Amino acid sequence: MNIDVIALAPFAVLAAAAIVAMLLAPLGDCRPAYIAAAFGLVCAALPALVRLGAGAAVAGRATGGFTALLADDGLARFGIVISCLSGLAALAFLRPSVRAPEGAALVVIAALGAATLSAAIHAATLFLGLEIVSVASIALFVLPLTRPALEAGYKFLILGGVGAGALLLAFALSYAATGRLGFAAWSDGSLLTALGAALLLAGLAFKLSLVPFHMWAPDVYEGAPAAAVSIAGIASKTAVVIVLLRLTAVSPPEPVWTGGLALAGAASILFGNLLALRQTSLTRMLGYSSVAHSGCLAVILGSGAPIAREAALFYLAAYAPALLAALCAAAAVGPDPHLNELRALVWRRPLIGAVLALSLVSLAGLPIAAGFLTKLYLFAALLESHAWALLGIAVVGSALGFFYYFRFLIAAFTAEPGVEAQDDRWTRPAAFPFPGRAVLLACALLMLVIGVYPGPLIGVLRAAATASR
Amino acid sequence: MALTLQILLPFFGGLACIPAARLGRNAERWVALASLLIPLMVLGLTCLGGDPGRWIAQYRVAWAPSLGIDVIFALDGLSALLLAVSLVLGAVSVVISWQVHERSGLFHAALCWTVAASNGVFLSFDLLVFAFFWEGMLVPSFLLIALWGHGKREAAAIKFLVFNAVAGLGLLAAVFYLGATGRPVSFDAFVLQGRHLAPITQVWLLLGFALAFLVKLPVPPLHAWLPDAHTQAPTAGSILLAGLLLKTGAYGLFRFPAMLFPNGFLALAPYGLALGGFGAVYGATLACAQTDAKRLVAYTSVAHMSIVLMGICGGRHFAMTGAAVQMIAHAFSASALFLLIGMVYDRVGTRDLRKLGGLQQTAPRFAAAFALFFSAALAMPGTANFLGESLVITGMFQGNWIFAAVALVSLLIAVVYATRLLIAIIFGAPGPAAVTQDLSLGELAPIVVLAAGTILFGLFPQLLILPLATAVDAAVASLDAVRP
Amino acid sequence: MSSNFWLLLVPVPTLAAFMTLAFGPFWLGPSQVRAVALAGAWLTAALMLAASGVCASGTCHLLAPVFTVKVGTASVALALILDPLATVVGTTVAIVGGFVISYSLGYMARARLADLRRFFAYMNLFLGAMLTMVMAGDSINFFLGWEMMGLCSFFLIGYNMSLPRAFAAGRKAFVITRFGDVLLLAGLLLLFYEAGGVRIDALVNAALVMPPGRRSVVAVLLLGGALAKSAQLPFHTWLPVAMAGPTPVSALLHSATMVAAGAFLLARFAPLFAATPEVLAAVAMVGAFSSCFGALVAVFQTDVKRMLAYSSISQIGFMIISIGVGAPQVAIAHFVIHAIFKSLLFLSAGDMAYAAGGRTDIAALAGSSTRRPIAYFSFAAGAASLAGLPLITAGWWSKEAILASAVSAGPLGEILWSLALIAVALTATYATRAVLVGAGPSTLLARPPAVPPAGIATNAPLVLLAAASLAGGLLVGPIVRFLGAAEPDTPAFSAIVGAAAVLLGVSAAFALRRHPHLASRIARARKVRQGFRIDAVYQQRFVRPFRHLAYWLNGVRRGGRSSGIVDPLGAVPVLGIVWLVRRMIHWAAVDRVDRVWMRLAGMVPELSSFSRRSQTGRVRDYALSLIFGIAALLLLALKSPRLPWH
Amino acid sequence: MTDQSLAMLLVLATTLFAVGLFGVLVRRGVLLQLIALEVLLAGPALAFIAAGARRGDAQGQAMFVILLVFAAAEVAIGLALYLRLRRCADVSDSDSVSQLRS
Amino acid sequence: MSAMVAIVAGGLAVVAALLAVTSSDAVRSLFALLAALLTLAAAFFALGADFAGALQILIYAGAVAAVFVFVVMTITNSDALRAAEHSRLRRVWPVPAAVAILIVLMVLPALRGAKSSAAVGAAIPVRAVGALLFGPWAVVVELASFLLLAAMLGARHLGRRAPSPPPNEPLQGRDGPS
Repeated sequence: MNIDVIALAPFAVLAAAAIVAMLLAPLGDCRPAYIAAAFGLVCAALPALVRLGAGAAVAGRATGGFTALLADDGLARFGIVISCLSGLAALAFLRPSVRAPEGAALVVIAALGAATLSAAIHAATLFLGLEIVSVASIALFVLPLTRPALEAGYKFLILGGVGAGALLLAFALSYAATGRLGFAAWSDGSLLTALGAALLLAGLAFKLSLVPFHMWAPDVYEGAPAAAVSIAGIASKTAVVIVLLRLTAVSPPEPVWTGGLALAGAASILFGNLLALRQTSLTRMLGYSSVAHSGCLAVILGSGAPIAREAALFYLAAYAPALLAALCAAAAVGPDPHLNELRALVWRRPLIGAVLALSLVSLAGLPIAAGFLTKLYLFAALLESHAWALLGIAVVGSALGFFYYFRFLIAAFTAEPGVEAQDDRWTRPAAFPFPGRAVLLACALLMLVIGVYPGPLIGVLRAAATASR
Repeated sequence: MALTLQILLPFFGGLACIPAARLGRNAERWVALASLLIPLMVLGLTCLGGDPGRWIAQYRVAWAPSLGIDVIFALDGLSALLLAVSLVLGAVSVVISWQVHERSGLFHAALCWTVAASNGVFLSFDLLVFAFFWEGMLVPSFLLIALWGHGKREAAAIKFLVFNAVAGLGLLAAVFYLGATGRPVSFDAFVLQGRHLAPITQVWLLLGFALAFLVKLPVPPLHAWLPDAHTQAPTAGSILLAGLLLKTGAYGLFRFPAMLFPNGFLALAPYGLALGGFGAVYGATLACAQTDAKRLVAYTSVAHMSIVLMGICGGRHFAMTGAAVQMIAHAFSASALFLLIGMVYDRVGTRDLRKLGGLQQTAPRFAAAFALFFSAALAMPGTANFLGESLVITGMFQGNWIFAAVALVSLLIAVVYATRLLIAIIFGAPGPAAVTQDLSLGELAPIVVLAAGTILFGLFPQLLILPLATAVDAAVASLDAVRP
Repeated sequence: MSSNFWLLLVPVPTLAAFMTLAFGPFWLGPSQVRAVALAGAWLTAALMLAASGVCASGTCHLLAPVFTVKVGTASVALALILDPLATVVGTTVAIVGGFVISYSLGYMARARLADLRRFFAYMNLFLGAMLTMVMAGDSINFFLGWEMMGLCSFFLIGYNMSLPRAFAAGRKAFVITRFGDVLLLAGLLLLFYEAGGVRIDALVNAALVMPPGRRSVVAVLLLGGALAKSAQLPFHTWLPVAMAGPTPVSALLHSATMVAAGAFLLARFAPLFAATPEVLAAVAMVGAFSSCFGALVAVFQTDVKRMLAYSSISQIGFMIISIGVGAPQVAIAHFVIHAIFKSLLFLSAGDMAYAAGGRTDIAALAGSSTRRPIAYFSFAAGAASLAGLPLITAGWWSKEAILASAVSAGPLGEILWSLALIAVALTATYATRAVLVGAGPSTLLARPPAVPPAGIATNAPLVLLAAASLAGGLLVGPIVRFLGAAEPDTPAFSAIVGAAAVLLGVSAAFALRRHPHLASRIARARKVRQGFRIDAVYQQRFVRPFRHLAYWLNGVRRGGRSSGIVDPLGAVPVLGIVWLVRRMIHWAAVDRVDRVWMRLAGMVPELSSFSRRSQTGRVRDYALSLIFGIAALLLLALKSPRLPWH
Repeated sequence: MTDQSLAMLLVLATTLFAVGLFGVLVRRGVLLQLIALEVLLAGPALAFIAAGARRGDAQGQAMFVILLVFAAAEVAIGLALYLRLRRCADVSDSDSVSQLRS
Repeated sequence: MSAMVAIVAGGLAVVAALLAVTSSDAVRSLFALLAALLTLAAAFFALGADFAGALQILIYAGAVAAVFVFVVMTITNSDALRAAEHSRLRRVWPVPAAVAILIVLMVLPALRGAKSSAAVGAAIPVRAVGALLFGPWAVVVELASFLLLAAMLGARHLGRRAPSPPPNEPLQGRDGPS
């Protein structure tokens, strides 16, 4: 019983926080709503964080019986923590960009969805979690009510609808074949199930923005507010990866999963990096790079190496702060910062510029920053499964990555000849509020700590990866 | 602990430089100097108090035990000498860039970080940590070139970065295959030394390692990044490039292949010899045709490092000792030349050999310094370079005479470019860009340090050869163990 | 005093050199510079004399180890030795050096301070280097001295900063000698590798037990070094142009001491050569040909310094001959005598030329007997010794010894002997010719600017050297004996024929003077005068191709036109990467993908021109790709193939 | 009901799904695209009900309920978005909602 | 027997759906959609899923379609728009049609295996559904409510009469083709 209560606590807290934030929203000043939401997110994250490494709850000792729907294990807790933290970060730099009282509640709901998704072991919870995240993030995308934001939201809506349809059809088929809706249903080798598996993978790959389901990513990254993007790009991605981990853990896994993941991942690495090569908009570049990184995650999952689970979790944990920092910096600079707006950023706004530079280094996968170890894990997984073709593609991809990441890095450091003279005149920007700066600092710290001393994190993640059903 | 200090102090010192720059009064320079010189003293004490065995000092702590990664630092004569060189050169480059004022905080931070990372390379024996520092070297030196360089610096910096980073991927992949496929998973070089692999596997892994090392060395045809990087980099950057980064490549090539893949080493050594011999002649020939002094010196270091490669691939006592000696010697002479040319450039704003001239009349001390280090570059006896090259050549006699001949040819071409540059810079009537002001005593100090290194080691070879003996013996022994 | 005081011989001149450079603690004015230079030179000479006294009195094989270091199995033991050979050569070098430096005090009277410093620094440094080489007990010290001499000569030839010809000459000299040095280094290192040590005696012993094939390789390598250094036949081209340097430099380096170092090298390693007769024969032949060649070309010279340069070539040829016939002691004796009279000739010729307004062509010497009697007569004495006038000159005795050792050396010896005789005759000719010109009335059109009379610093060395070059003949015997060989008994007929050859040469000179048309024909024979244009051939064959190669590699075709690609080899990977990336971007981002999709989506042209990217921004296309993905995955599931990487 | 009829119904369900996809692809007006989405979602609904009936299991209908909720949510936010687009950018044509591209 | 009815109704639903997605007039396609939903409801009843059928009629055909109707009423559907839709349909139909048919065809082989003609399964009483939904699936229902909540918030925000920024606000600072 008590296990169940503790396990359910995050969801309950998030739900309550969402309600409270919604009720506080109509007040003229939206600060209380944000505070409530932040408080709720923290409270939800704590229990999961505490029990991250703890063992999985045994099935069957269920009172509410929800253990058939929601798992309470390391993966779930990891997902909950990540989604709550990313939600917190999103709250921190959502407010300056858009003044919408609903923002707080929506962020919390999105976090709730992500948490559900990462704990889901049943069709119903999976679908609901996924769609809660999607709908909430659509609502977040359109918060600024500008043309690009609306466009991004619209695209995500239509495509997400198609994806959801595919997902539902997938479950319907497997249900028809086996009569079960739990993940265990995917273990029987019937052809109907295989087709269902394909459709399911399509629906998940859409959320993971893998080629060829990636088209929405760059547009959304460019059009939507960075905070909303951070929800869609980190929380939901983490949760979907966890779902995929659970699915691939089902024995025997559908071959289409590993194979399809590997293929789509390889395609994403190539296309993502290639399309990112010549982008001049920071956010759009990040969109493509996120496609590429999802590709890396997908090939890790598809490689089926023993180390894959741990590798994927570490990849997520190390990739999240980098992307978060980059998005936060983008939000700080402007709605849609371009290469020439980033000129000499390090000198004009040292904190933002430095953290942006660090995050770029991390995304490129060079040492000191955590990205180095993610690259290492990627190679490890591919080497362990002797996937030479994938390894080659990964190497090519990271080689391409150096180009565009360092293009932006140089821009952030070097000034146009004329610029530095009038420095102090055009560098009195609207002061970036404290929470945002806190997020930047925290992300930088995380990147450095994970990059320099990953031991503890790896230990916890390994425990979490093994302590899953 | 003394070993971790070699890395941590420069790193955090560099970090401290950034806020220190706000204080003014050259605070950041003093901070940088301190964070480079204190480790030097500590290193000296460690070496004096160290045990005379294979390793002067060792340090081991778990880093990511679940991945099988430990931090393993070990110090022997070779590492100690290279550490000392890197710290000294770092201090020198701090001193000589006293007039760098734009963003000097970050500048000194980048200097210190480069030194810290290369120290890490020289110390680590856990291959992953080694790779970590290896890649970590890139970013600060990239910044040095890209931010404080001259001319087309961004292109040069990107070229430098892409070349080395991509080559680094080869290292990473090889390290991973080596560590992660064996059981138990471990990247400890001493453990991996024990595992024996099929010769063909060794060859492949060695190729992965060698890619990274040869690009960093650099040896033709992988040297394209070097001339641009050297030419565009600021003086301090060139010094660190020539003095540290190139040496990291040589060090890696010296240390790990013989230790981990003796069979693969013996299989590939002939090709390495051929590559090195070719590079020695090629680089020297190209140096003869340059008109930009810095570019000329850059090509000479291509030639000299190729000779180091020959020495390493020689794989016997003389050759490897020579290679090690040549590393140290070249670190001094090449960086001194870059320093001098940088001073000329600061004075007259050009490095064009056709515009310079007449130094001997207007600035005799300058001229004498040039003469000294050029006699070093062409391996005059009495300089450490002579020691290194002649030992390498002797080692070639031990192996294949052809390569001895090739090395001698490059030695011969050396005199052509050396005389060319000497005549262009210090002979003749003062050219359109004449250096009017001779070296001040303050400028003389770093040059004296470097000259002391060159001459001292040249006149008293035992200062170099005795410390290097342990490392050389270990490498040669592990090769002889498998040599038919 | 300690018996190792002679170790000071190396540091003393070197220290003097660094002091004259006026670095660091001591800042010297002109007079101090002169004083330091003179002190350094003569202190060296005094030490050397003392050392030779020690050596002559007692046992003469002093050895002072410097230090020892082990490399792997070998042990590098550096040491200085003082044996008869070192004593004789060292004494000569030190004393001649002292004379030349004191002469150049006057010669350099009007030089700028900086030039003064440079000049004396390099001169003293040269003395130090040469003594290091002479007293080297090991190959490393030997090579150290050897190379430092080369460096000094490079700087001294290029001393005159307003004379690009001088730099070119210095560079030429340095490069050619360096070629020899590289061969020498190869030989020494090979010996080092064989012997596992660097002591010269150890090296020689190792060479004696070597397999003969390898031994002769070593011998040839050493020979190459020696020939290049002492400007013997294939490598001689650098010496005449090296005369662009100041006269004292030519006197000390390029005639008396450094050039003859090759002979010293061969003498040092004499046992090694003795063990390789075929190489020894080659040595002898090279020497003979060089002596004839040098003498012949010298006859045709119109410039006194170039004449003396070619004469050095031929004189050193004599030394090489006697080494080749296995009498190195005689060669060293001739080395001493030659050092004396050749430095004398240069110094006096320099003084005369100075008086003639700095013109060094022989014609300008006319009238020197009146302008500069002391210089002229000492020149005459030196020339007589060079020509080897019988009995009364030192040159005669040493040359006779050489001829004797040649003629007593078997069938090859006769050939050498006859060649040497030709050389002797020609030598007498050009020597006498120069003297006769000097005696004649001045032919200078413009009266030369009045120059200060030569001071004591100039004249004393001339007089002393002149005396030595006349009376020095008495030294030959003792030196040969001191070096531990029996004095060769001169066969009477060879002595007579030699004297006859000399007289023939002298009379030929007189004949030339009497028949001006002969002299004018000689003056017109430009090809011979330029040493048969051998260096032009080198320029054509080696220098120009190399330069073209280097410039081509650097992207400059011949004629200075730029061919696009610099550093081809380095460019290969770069171009490859760039090409690859460009292709990838092209393939991914541009029309093609886009057009495919347009066609798939049934677009019509006006819409396909609407957008050029794969991200058309239209939901419809996104959905289409999404649905294609679904279809593809379904197909995959239907087939569910085993993928290659599993 | 028999397996054949279940298969038949599943085919029909897939057909509805496919028809919905077709609609999303060929429609131009945003509104019509939303309608097509509804059609698309009707397919899985039928499949769930049929499968539930075949198994005699209530989960099928439960899933249908969830689907229904999702459809409602989709319609609500979709129509609101559509109206907003028309109000601020005056577009009802999906092709002209393509400022973000390349 | 009842299965036959369901199949026929499903077929009708497919036809209506085709009409809905092909007719170029919003109103007409909306009514076609309505028809499809209602026929589906009939199919549900025939399959014995009364609860589902009822929800289908009430919520789908009732609420959702009604909302659609309101929106459709707000737009002035001009002939030009209709013509555009129509021409567009004529232009682009082949490829999407092909893909759709392909997907259907790919599902077919999976169903060939169904042989047993034994009638199994039974009508599910509403009680069972309720027991499930408010028993073990309580969590799901709660979450579903949050799904609706999110949608509601979003719609509320979109519908707000905030001063909307000018249409086609330029994306500033795009330099060169990206």
